[in-house]
Amino acid sequence: MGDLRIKGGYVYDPLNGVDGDAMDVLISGGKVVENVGRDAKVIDAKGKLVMAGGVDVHSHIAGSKINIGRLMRPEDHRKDVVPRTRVTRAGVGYSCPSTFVAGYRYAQMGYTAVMEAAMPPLGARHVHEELNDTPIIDKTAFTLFGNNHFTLKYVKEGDLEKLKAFISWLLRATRGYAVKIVNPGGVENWKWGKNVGGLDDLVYNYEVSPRQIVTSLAQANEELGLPHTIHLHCNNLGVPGNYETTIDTMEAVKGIKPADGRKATVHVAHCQFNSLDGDNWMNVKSGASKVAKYVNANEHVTIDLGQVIFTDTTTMTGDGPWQFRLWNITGNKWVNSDVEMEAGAGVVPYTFRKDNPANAIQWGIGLELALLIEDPWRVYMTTDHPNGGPFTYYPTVIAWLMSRQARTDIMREMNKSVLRRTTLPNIYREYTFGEIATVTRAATAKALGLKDKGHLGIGADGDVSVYHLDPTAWRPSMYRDLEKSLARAAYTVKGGEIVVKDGEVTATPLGSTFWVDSKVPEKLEAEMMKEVEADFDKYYTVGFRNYPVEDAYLPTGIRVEARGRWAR
Amino acid sequence: MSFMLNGVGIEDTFAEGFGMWGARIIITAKNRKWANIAAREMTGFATSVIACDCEAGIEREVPPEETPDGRPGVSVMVFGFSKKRLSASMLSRIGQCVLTCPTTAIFNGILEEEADDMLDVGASLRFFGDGYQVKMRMGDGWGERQRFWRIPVMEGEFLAEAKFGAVRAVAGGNFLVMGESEDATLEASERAVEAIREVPGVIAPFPGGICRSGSKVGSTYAFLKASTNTPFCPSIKHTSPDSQVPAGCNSVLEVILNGLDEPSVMKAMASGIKAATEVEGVKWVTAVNFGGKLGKFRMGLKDALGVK
Amino acid sequence: MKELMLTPKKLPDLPLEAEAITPDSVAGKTLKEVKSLPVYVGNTVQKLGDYFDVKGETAETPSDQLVAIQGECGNVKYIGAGMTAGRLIVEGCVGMHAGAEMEGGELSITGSASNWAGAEMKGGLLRIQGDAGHQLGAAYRGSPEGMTGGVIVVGGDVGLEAGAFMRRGMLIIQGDADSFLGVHMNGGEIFVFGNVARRLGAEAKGNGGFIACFGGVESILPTYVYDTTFRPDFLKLYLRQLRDQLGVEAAGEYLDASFRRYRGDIAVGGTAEILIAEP
Amino acid sequence: MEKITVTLISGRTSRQGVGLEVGKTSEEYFESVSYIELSAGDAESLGVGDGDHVKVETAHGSVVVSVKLSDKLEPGTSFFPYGIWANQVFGSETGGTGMPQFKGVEAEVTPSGAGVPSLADLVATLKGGS
Amino acid sequence: MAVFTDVVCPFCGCLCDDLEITVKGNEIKGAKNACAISRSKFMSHRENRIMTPTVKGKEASLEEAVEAAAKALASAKRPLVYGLSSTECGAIARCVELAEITGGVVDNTSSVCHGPTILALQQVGESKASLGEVKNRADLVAFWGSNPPAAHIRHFARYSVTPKGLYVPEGRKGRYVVNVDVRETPTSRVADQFIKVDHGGDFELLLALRAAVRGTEITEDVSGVPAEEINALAKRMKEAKMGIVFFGLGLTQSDGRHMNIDAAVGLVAELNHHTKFVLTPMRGHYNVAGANTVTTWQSGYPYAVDFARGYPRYNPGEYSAVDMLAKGEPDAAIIVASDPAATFPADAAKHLARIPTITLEQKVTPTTMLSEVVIPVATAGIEVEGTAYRMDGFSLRLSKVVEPHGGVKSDREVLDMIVERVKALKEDA
Repeated sequence: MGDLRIKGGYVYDPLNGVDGDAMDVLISGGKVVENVGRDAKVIDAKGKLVMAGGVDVHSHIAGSKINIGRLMRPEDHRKDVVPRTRVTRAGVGYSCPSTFVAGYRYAQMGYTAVMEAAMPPLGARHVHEELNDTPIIDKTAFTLFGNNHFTLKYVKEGDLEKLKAFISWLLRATRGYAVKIVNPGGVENWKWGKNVGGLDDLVYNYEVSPRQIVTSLAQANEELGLPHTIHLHCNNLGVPGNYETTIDTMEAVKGIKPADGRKATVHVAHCQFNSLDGDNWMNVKSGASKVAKYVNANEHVTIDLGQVIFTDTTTMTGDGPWQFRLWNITGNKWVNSDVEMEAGAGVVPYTFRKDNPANAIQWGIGLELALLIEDPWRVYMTTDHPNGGPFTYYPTVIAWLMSRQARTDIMREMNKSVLRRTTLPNIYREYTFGEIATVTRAATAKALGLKDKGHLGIGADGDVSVYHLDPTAWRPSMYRDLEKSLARAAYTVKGGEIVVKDGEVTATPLGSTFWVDSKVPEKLEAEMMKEVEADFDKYYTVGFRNYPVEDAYLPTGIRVEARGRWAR
Repeated sequence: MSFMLNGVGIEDTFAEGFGMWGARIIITAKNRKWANIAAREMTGFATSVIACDCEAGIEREVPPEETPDGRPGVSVMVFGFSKKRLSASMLSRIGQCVLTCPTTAIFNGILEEEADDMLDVGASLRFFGDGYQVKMRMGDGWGERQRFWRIPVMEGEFLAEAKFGAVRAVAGGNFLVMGESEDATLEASERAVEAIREVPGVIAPFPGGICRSGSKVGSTYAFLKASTNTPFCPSIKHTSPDSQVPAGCNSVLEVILNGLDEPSVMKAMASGIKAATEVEGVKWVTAVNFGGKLGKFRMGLKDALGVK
Repeated sequence: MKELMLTPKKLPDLPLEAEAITPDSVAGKTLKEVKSLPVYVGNTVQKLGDYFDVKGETAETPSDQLVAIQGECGNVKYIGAGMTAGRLIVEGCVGMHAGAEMEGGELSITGSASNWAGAEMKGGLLRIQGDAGHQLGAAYRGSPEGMTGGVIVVGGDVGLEAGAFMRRGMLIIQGDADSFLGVHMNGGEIFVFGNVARRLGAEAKGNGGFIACFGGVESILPTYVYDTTFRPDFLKLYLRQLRDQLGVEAAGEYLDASFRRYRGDIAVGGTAEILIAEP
Repeated sequence: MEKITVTLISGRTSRQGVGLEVGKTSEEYFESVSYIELSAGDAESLGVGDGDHVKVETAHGSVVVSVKLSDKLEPGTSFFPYGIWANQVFGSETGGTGMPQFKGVEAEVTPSGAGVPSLADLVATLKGGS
Repeated sequence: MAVFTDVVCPFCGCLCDDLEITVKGNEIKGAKNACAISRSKFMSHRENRIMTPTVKGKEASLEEAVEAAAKALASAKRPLVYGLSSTECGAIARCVELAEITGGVVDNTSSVCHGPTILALQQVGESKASLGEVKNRADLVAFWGSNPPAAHIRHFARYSVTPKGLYVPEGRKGRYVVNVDVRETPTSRVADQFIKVDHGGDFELLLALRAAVRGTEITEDVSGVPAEEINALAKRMKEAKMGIVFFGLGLTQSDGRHMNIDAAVGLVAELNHHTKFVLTPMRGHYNVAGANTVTTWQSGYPYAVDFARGYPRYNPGEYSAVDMLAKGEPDAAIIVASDPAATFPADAAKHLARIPTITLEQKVTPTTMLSEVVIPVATAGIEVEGTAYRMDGFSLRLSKVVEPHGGVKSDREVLDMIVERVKALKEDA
């Protein structure tokens, strides 16, 4: 691959303090460099918007959950079919895109790295098989820990050391990247058809509380020095009044000392679904301002939005009891999938409607969170694809963030008295391009500890997006142009290779899969393994030695070392 | 000023009409008997909004081939001062008098395209079904779109169309028939009412279509809104200072009409007056008005009868 | 109405997919353009003119367009699929998906239709004088809504799962209906003048939906409960419409009939009705 | 009796599984799938016993197979192991689902003097297209 | 002598992963922990093997056979790719790609086994769990139209009936086992309760049970099952701590097909208002779940996928192999790891003899006997590594314990060659 000069674009690179300067970005050997050869290929980016490739901190693109979504929704695929081209494979899109199409469409929007946010360990091999069929973008997968038998066991025993050893081993065994927690304790209880109602409910048989699970995992996570904080789907998701649980949860991990190099100790995922105020779906209102107030005052918290889009989509979470509840609310088809000893999942199709008061409020909450949380380094743009809506709507969400008029125009189609149950109509803030670059790239990469991503400094990965948009001439009234240009990048460059030109995919390299290698002392690990193996033989249906994901599934794997005190 | 019709003097004046909201309900039943019973019940105590909640009357009997369900029917019309009051009256009257009446069903009598608004009577009526009501739909994507409610009742099911067309209607069409005797005047008025029945879109809400006690606005008694129509009472012709009863007239009856629009009311007035004048002993026909203070419609008898 | 006549030449052995045959796609085009409309055979794209003689006139708008096909099209799929207006008459049989997702106008087939005729229909009138295959007017796999409007009138018999997941509209079957008629239905009306096989109305929710059977029923599911025998006034409205506007003469015979009323499917807490005419 | 009507159900057996893994041309496989199970009562009505040949005929086709007595089956039900023999009598109509009906099919069974066709015989029929 | 432990068995959907395979030289000498069928598969894997590719009955080189296959597929207007379920996922992925580049149809054996299960899932969903959930928690286990001893021999012992689990420490004694079937089977003998249902009466019984679970008392017999038995079973199911229904082809292949599963899913979903209940299809071929899984992530659809228009379309009954063959549509077919000539109704199977059929197979089968091109391949899970998906949807790594017999290539390798040649031929065209 030759050198590349992306010439003269308006560059937004907040990590390096570049805010719309017209400059060149030079790439050689897949990395951003200071100089390139004379024969470097030139991309004329003059008058165009240039940013690092997008980094999605939370999405569902691979593994059994999304594949159940695909499997159960032929009606969703039928409305969005993708024919093959000379370069690309055929597939389907919309809320549950096929693996190839997911890769293409992210790249077409200028995204070059996407985090699969929920990987059940037993399904890890499946996740990696799908990731290997997801072209162009780099990926990671977050391993589910919050309802794992061994997590619960070590939390119950109060053995933080073995918990750390277990986390290290399981991340390695699953080739996972982060500690994901979904409805801690609730999913285990769901295996008896029950749930937990709050932070201090107890998990059957283990007699531990969600609070203990979260704080123990957070403590272990930080002591191990994992690149990302715990990634948390709080209890009571989708339950009116749950903002209190959310704030309680944030508060619970406040005292934990963050790993070196960061201030955060918890990432609260798709916070919109967890910022509801009110007592029931009739009087539900936004709790976003309360959550935002807490986040503004507490540096140990980061969140992503889980923004709602008004469309037909497919909800899928590791939160089995919530999906059961949603099935009862909607009567739509319901898939539940419990995973022995460790996790669960549910999938239910859902349509967000402007004329549904609860949906309108949820829509408002997502944007309120984005606009009321002052520090863009701690609030990230997501739709929790496909839960709030397909990721292909990101340009629309960005338009709402950057243009009050865009918000006003859509609010006109909604019930005003309903919207008054949010503060959104009174919010005037509009994001700048620099802030957009932050919430979609720089801050997410930083939060994930992906050091070479999300920025364009020397040594950064050569992942760049160039858009047909002149940021100096753009005004918020032009939000439709913004949407159009963000949806189809002028160029997407991945590892120095042009993969998208004028919105069309031109090349389909296989991106990398990052996984975390975390170390604990060998003796500790051996002790833990002995216990794990014993329980494994008794309670799993898969042999202990057949459990870890083999190297064959990581053809483009990249090992990321944790920086805890035992790191080599 | 006046003119003659069939030898009867007609005063060149106008009936003063005023606006009301009107609706038409087709009541069907197993047979004419039950359709008529329901219609009579439903239109009872509905002569004048002076003291009734609405004005209502039977428009005509509807033969089976013209009703939506092919059963004998009766068309009734209801008039109220506002859509809200009309709706409320329809609801209570349908609820008390039709829903309760064996074998009946009700259908809207004013098509949506001809209506000024659609009253969602079914929206309230259905709750009588206590959750067991069933929405019946016709014409989705093909044919005429219609909605009904099927409400379970002890006998079987009460079928009610969900929405009823309402129009800005005309009330207060009238004429006075004056004759030399009570008999002649009554017969002439009856004939008039019969003739009016033939005119679509009009009802005469008073007993038998006829009102013997015309009223004027106000009274010597402060607590009364209306009182007997002194200028037209023959028995006090000479004691009342403003009597308008012509010589030779010993009885006066009033025919009062409400209709879906002004032309229908005028047509009905003309048919009625013509029929009345054909009776021996009728001397004089006039109409009541209040100099334009009551309503915006001035329905001249000359215009109605087509006299230049 | 302007009439365009299509006469099949030698049709291929493989199914021909011809969603191009609708008033919508021919209106406003020249005959030459019509002949060039794409049709699909296996993995190849061909032209309509390769397989059909095209004569007659095209109209400005679909609503003024009559398309008449003279000849057997039993292996031609998607005829009239998605049409929104105008008339389409086929003198012969048609293949799968005829009139699928149609939104308006009239599609009239003198012969029989294969599976998925009128699937997920939204509006308009689909007449099949012969028999219809399986999944008549049904939801496509996975879709929660089958017919959402319009009327299908079948002269003959129909296969499995007719009216599956029906939400709105009418399905009239003058012959017999196979199993799972109106399965999962949640609104809409089904009338059958022939015999109905078992499992009709399985898992139906209700929402005003009913199946009226005039020619007898093989059996009623154990999850339907018998309520009463009565003469429902509301049915008279439909029957008159069937007789007077849709030419279903048999409907007139049941205006004063008594019906046995069953309600279910209680397995799903449903309130749908099965009405069976008393002999 | 010359003829009985049974409801056929086809299915796997562990023997058939073992046989097919040896190879479909093997004797084990032939033995494991070229028979039907009949209840003692049905066999008695037909006057056949273990190993006798019968013709199985449905609306879709017919085949000659041997008889195996079953003490578990009730009269009127017959079990036919999956395989090319069974597939001579099942139809290809799938009711728009892709799945033929392999269970619960009405069949007539009559005693037969003919031999049970070999795998090659049946493949030859397929090739003959008859 | 080498002993391979933790070997995954490539026969049925149980994917037992505790086999110990003893190999001497390049020969398998023992298969410890294997069931009878598994043992037969391992021990007889070298018997009756096809050793050389053939084209129109004549021996050919691999390249010649691939060329003949590619030509037939590249020039076909309606090629069919079928089978997929008894090979590893890499080969399955190539099958999907082959259908895509030839504008053909790809279908797998699920269309004639648990395709109806998928149709039902697409209608109403499914409450399921991994097999370990059953082992650890289930105190009520129902086998409905399924008979594990015939086709999933170790299922009882490993997952469903006898194993001691975390919350079922007493094993068999801690579970109540119910069997519903039209006939007595070895499963009925193991069960605590056998419910004999009339032929074709499962659907009614499932609905009645669901109604009973909802609180409606059943008052009449349904499908030959007494009302009181239905009410009692409903009560027992509601009172279970955790229950599971394992259902088999007794539901998917009998009258009602996918609607039987729909009703079973509905019953199980309903039970979740009272306790925890799940269901799991007893999947036959060891990687039929993988065929569905891979096809779904690549195309969006699990089987019966048509690429004629360049994008995937889905419609079982239209693009499923039996229907297409019965209608005589395909003008070329490639069969991978399956034997449709033996497993399809003869009426459908005979079309394969009329068209160029290419078969990748280890042993002689009726399908190879009528194929124009036959290419011998190695046995996945014995001679080739790869991924397979268990009946509950979780995947395991298949082992290679011996070198391919006669040096034949794997399905994946042969398919790679065919894909490459088809691409080249299509480019030229």
